[in-house]
Amino acid sequence: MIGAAAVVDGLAIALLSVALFSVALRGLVSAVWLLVAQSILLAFVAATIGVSSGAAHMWAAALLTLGVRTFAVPAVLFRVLGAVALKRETRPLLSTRSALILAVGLVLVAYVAAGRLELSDAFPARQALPVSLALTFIGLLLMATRRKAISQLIGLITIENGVFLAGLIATLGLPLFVEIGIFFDLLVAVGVTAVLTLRINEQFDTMNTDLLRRLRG
Amino acid sequence: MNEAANVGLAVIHISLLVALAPGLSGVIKRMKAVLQGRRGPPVLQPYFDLLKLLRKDAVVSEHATAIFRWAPAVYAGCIATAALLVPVLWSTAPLAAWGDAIVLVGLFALARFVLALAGLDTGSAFGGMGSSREVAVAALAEPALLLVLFAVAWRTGGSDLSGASSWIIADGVAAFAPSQLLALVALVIVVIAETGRVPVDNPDTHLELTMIHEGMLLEYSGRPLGILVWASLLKQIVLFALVAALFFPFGIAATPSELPVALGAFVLKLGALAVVMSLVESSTAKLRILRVPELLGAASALAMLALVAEVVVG
Amino acid sequence: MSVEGPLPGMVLSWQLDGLSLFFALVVLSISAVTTLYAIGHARHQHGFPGSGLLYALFVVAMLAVVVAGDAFTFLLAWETMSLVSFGLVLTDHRRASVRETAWAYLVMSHAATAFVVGAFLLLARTTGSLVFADWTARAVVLDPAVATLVFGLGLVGFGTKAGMIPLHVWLPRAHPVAPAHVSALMSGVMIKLGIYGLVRLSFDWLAPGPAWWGAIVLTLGATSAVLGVLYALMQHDLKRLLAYHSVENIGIILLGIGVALVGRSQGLPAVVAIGLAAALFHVANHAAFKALLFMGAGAIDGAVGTREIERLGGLIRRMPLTALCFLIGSAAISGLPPLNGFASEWLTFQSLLTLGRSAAEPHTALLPLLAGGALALTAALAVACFVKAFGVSFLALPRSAEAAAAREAGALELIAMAILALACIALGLGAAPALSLIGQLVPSAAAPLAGQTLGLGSVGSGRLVVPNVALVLASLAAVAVVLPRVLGPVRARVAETWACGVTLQPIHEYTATAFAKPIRLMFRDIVRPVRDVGIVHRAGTRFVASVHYRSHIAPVFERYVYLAITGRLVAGARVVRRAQNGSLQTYLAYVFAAVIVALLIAR
Amino acid sequence: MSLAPLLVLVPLVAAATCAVAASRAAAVSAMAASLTFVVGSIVAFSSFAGPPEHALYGLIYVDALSGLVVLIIAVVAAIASLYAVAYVGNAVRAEEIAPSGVGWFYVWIQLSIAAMFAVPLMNNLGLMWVAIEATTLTTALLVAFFRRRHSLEAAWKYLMLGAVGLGFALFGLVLTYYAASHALGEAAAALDWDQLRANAGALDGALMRVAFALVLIGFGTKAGLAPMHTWLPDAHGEAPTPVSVLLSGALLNCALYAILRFHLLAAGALGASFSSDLLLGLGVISIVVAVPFVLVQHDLKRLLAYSSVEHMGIVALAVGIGGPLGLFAAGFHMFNHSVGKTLLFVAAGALGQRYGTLRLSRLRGAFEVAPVPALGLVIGTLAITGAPPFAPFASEFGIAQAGFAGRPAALAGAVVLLAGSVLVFGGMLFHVLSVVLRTPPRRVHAASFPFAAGFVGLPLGVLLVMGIWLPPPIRDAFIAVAGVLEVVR
Repeated sequence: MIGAAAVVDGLAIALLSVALFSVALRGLVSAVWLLVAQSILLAFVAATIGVSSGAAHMWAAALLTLGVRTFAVPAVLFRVLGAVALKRETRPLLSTRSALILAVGLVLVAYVAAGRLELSDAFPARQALPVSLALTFIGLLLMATRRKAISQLIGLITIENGVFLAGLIATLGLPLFVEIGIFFDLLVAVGVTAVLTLRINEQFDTMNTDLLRRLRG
Repeated sequence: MNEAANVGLAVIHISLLVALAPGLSGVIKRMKAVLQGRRGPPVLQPYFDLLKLLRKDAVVSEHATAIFRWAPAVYAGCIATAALLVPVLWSTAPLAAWGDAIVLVGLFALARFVLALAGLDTGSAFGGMGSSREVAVAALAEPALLLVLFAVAWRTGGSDLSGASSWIIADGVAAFAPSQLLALVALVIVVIAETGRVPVDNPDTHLELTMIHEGMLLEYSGRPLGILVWASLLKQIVLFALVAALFFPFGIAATPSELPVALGAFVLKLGALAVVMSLVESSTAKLRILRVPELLGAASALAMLALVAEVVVG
Repeated sequence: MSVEGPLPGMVLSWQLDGLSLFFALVVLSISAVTTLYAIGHARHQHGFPGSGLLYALFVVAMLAVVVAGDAFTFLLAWETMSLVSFGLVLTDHRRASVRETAWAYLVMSHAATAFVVGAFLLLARTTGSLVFADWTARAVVLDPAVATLVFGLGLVGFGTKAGMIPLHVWLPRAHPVAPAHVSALMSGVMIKLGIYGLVRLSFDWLAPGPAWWGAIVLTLGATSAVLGVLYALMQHDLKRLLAYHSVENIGIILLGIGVALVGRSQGLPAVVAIGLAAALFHVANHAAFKALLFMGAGAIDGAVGTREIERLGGLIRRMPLTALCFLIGSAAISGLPPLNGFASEWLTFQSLLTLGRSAAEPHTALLPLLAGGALALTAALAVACFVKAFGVSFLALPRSAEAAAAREAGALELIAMAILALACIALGLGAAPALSLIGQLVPSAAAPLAGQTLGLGSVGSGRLVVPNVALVLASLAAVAVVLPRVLGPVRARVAETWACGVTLQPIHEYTATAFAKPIRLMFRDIVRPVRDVGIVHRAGTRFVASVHYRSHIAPVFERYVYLAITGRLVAGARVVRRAQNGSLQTYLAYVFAAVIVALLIAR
Repeated sequence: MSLAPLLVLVPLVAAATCAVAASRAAAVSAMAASLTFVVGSIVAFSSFAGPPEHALYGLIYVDALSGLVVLIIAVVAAIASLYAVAYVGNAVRAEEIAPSGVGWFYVWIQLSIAAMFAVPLMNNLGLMWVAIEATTLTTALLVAFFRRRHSLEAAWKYLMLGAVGLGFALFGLVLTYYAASHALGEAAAALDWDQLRANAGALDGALMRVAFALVLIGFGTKAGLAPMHTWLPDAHGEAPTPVSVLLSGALLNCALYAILRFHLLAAGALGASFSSDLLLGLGVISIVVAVPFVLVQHDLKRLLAYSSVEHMGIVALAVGIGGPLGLFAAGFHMFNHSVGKTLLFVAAGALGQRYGTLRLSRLRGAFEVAPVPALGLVIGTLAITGAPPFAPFASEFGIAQAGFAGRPAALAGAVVLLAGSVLVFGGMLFHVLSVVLRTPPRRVHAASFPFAAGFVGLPLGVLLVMGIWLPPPIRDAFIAVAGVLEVVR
């Protein structure tokens, strides 16, 4: 059992570093690949917990993660990226260096906020909850500092990953049908956002959301 | 005192005041002339003028309306009623049971209202100017007058003039308290303004631009003019009687036997006031209309001071 | 009789005690007459289709306010009254100024209602119920601070509706804009409901408070009276002039209430009685002559087409009956004997004097006496104002073609005005019976009466018997006419008015501006007139082609109080609006900040 | 078998038929809406009368509070769908919507109605969250229905902020689930609302504090509470009017419903003060934030949107104040606001189509151009801003009365409520008057507005009657709602 906790902690830390890496990165395609990496790590976490606690539905969750988060969502993202000429993120609001500093700061805030919630008899992964909150904050940071619509969507999915991680480790997974509902929602959300992104690209012939600033007051 | 005696006394009261009014004006004119080193018209001259006017035909403007025609009657009625409110010979004024100081001020206001309207009625510029200035001066004189009445009323238990005078008679020496002196000076200034005496208005001139009271009468002639002039002289004597009643009521008769003494005292007081008026008139020049507010403002201030002295110092 | 209200445990109930009955009488009588006038005046006024219904609703709402038995019903009726009168004020909404005025009026009365709601809810907080009867039964035991807060809120709320300085700004803008019969009702009756509310609050619901409550009301009353009449003097639109006079008369009523308040706080029932009687009597009187004057103004507006005094003149020949009624109204409002205005002002003077004489400490005695001085100034200025209003409008030569072509008002209008004119005379001569009626209706407002004589009746205190004074006045006037006949008959010859040899032209007459000029100059520090004179010379020469003169009174309250507040509010709003700058990043930052703060709170 | 599941089923079926038979989609949608209105009313009034009922093997749970939300959604959905028929017809004629898109419009409308009905009915909190997410997704494309740049911008922000908000809400939900499973054992029932509500006391305090905070901010974003309200004026302003009606009238209440459920849990676990004070605080902030945007505004629908922010703040304030009267007034105000705001948006929509624009500066003389919507707009504004004798005044008076009788924070809240409503009254009336009066422009578009009197008269009639007298069944309904919301202080 103890070994599993260490594995989950390790995976959590890996997840966090992938997220921090995506903050530093500019390229859109590489950002999507980083998302895929996050999903795979999440699937491993689900699998590890499934092995250690023997809960059947954890396996289902792992499979679902693989199915939806690792294949379906990136597929949609790549299709959208295909339709758009420019592959690089334009200059984000914050320079990479200050973004990274802010990200680390947010991680600290997450640890402080989540640290007090000692989930005593849940899965004894000490690191996982603060990491999930950190992931959420980093996702929000990504959305707030990127100009391209797609990268804002990537930030949004990072937040979803963070919350999903919390769901996995906090309670050995939410009830299955709730889990399915959430996955379905994620998929539809990405779908709708993709449609909107394409429409924005078609209307503004760029995905730069700076043009989306006309509604004031 | 039964009903008949009351009416009798009232008749004596009003006829005495009506009779003495032109005389008082004559005396003042005469004193002014003497002070200014000239002989001046005979004291009875006002009587001759008035009787002449009352017998002459009137010339009425084509634009005049009912207001112009009825103004003299209402004006005279008001002043006469006001006259009945002020105790002159007898300790209680004839109308004391039905009205008080505030009614007196109200009656003067009604008289002024009617006369001002009559001034405007014929449409002449001088009438308009007279009315405008009359109401403007009155707007500053009335608050001072009322504050004086309040100062006296505060001491003597209420706004009843007869009650006030009999209280002061009973109180005797205190009548000359400092607050009363301030009130007296304020009241004299108000009387000067109300009767159109020199610092505020010049009663003797016919220079249209300087007249306030005369301006309103400009369009009148013949008998209506006579009534109006006599009424305004009556107003003057009523104001003098008011000053006497509020500040030197001594000598007012309490029993029928003292009536002759009261008459003598009243004439003496009129004489004294006449002297004061003629001194004031011949020693000061007429103020510009825009300076009058300072004078009347001073009167109001004095009245307020009297009130404060009266109430706070007690 | 009560109906289940919308909130749990709430009952819409009615109550009819003496005070409500008195105000209901005032509302009913005046609205009956103004309805009569409205029918007659209909040919001039192009009301929108629903205006008749709105007018009826307006009267019903006012009645409902007076008989409401609990806070909720009161507020329902109160605000419906404001809403309906807003609709009526908007009758000719073509002009932008009318819309602006109507909007300002409704927002100010809505703000006033918010203050009243605050006062009611504080009272409901301690008594636990909204029904007025509960508030009076258990004399509301509030601790002094809360009581003062309730009184303050009530004073501001009801004061705004009554048109007390400095909350009066809506009144002189809304009344002239409304059609005549509406402004007659608004000015004659609606602002009295503000007084009704204040009387209820300070004499029924609140226990006797500190003396300075009364002192504040006295000061505000005196200021409203003096400033009201001063501003009225400077106006040349007949209806704005009358509207400012409403502010003045509300000031006089507040003087009475102030005296009663001080009397109540010092435990002097006699002073409370005379103060309250004076206030209520003046409420009735003002309702009568103000409605009459507004109807007169409406008749002039209908006949001549303008309310600008400078373009009227000589109307007494063309509209004699209207002129007579307007004259009676003017004399009444100026407080001239023997009419009703004089009777209630006399009573107000007596109440001030009585308080002055019976107040405990000297300094509380001084304030009423000085207020008496202010009241005298107000009365004198009112005389000046109405000599100008009546004289310049009705007398001498017409100053414009429309004035010359004026025709007498309609029969119904004249009947309505005649009724009110007779009412002014009847209330004047019948002052004693009227006051005894008020005394029976509102026991705490039983004025000192001895048969026909008004006055305390104690030695040296003032007395007034209006009918007798009127009789003596009439008889002496007759004597003054008859006596000179002893000297033989005289004839009167008609000639032209003396104008230094020139035939009299309307241009020679004194205009309203000129008439008010001495007083404007005397009070220029308070009134602050603004004058601009433009001289146009004939091209290239020194000869004057034309002179253009325009003067107006600086809207002190509007500029320094209201526009200042609204201006800052809107400026602040513009700054805050920049927070919604359209960028998604900023919005996400707001959500982020909210999350961080929430987490910190939850730690 | 209770009728509740029908509420979700009927719109879904309608959506399917609309997708298939696009040409007659309008009629199908209108019929479906009327049907759901009838069913919704039955479900609601049965929930007010009797005890809470379960259905569909425990999936659905209807108590008085959810009954009220169901009633509101039923009413608003009916009005929106019926009005959509006329609105879309005009829009198509004005080439704002492509004829091909009409079918899809009604599909999304019915889907969003289905999702909205699901929110109050779901017993499982997780499924409730899924339903709310579904409402966001279904309405996002509707907001962007007009293919204009502004609509896209509004939709994008709506979706992004909504998703972020719901992300945090989910995080809070997970923590609640953890606390629940810790207290109730691992069973799936750990997220069932009735179980949780029953033994809320056993939930861990510290966890519930963080959970409620996250949920409040998360669902607060969806409910349009400040400072997370920034998407609301864009979305309501740019969406087609029937969508604005749905958003403002029904969707905000669903999100608020979710907050109230977690408020009851947190109150059970921590005692009432923590969550009530947070709700009260957010309510006050919303009222204060709404004022400047109402005072200075350039677009009619954005004006109404900010009024919605203010009214959501008022309901949150009312629940925060609490007490039998406060909660009664909260339910009452939720209903009043939905009815009033629906009327206003319908009127604004009708005017918008006649003038072709919603800029306040170009809307002039509406009385002459379109008298009925203009009248609806003016009287609606007077009603919604709390002028007696309309119902919102009664509910705001109730809230203020409860506030004045409550704790100091409640008193402060009530004072802000009174001051805020006066300022908003002044602001909104100023703009609406400038729209309704003045001289109309020369050229005005032709746009039909059938049964205008019905759309305007009915809601106004309801608001006027309920402002003076509450019919007993409705009064009992609000008392029942207050009962559910009752939190032992």
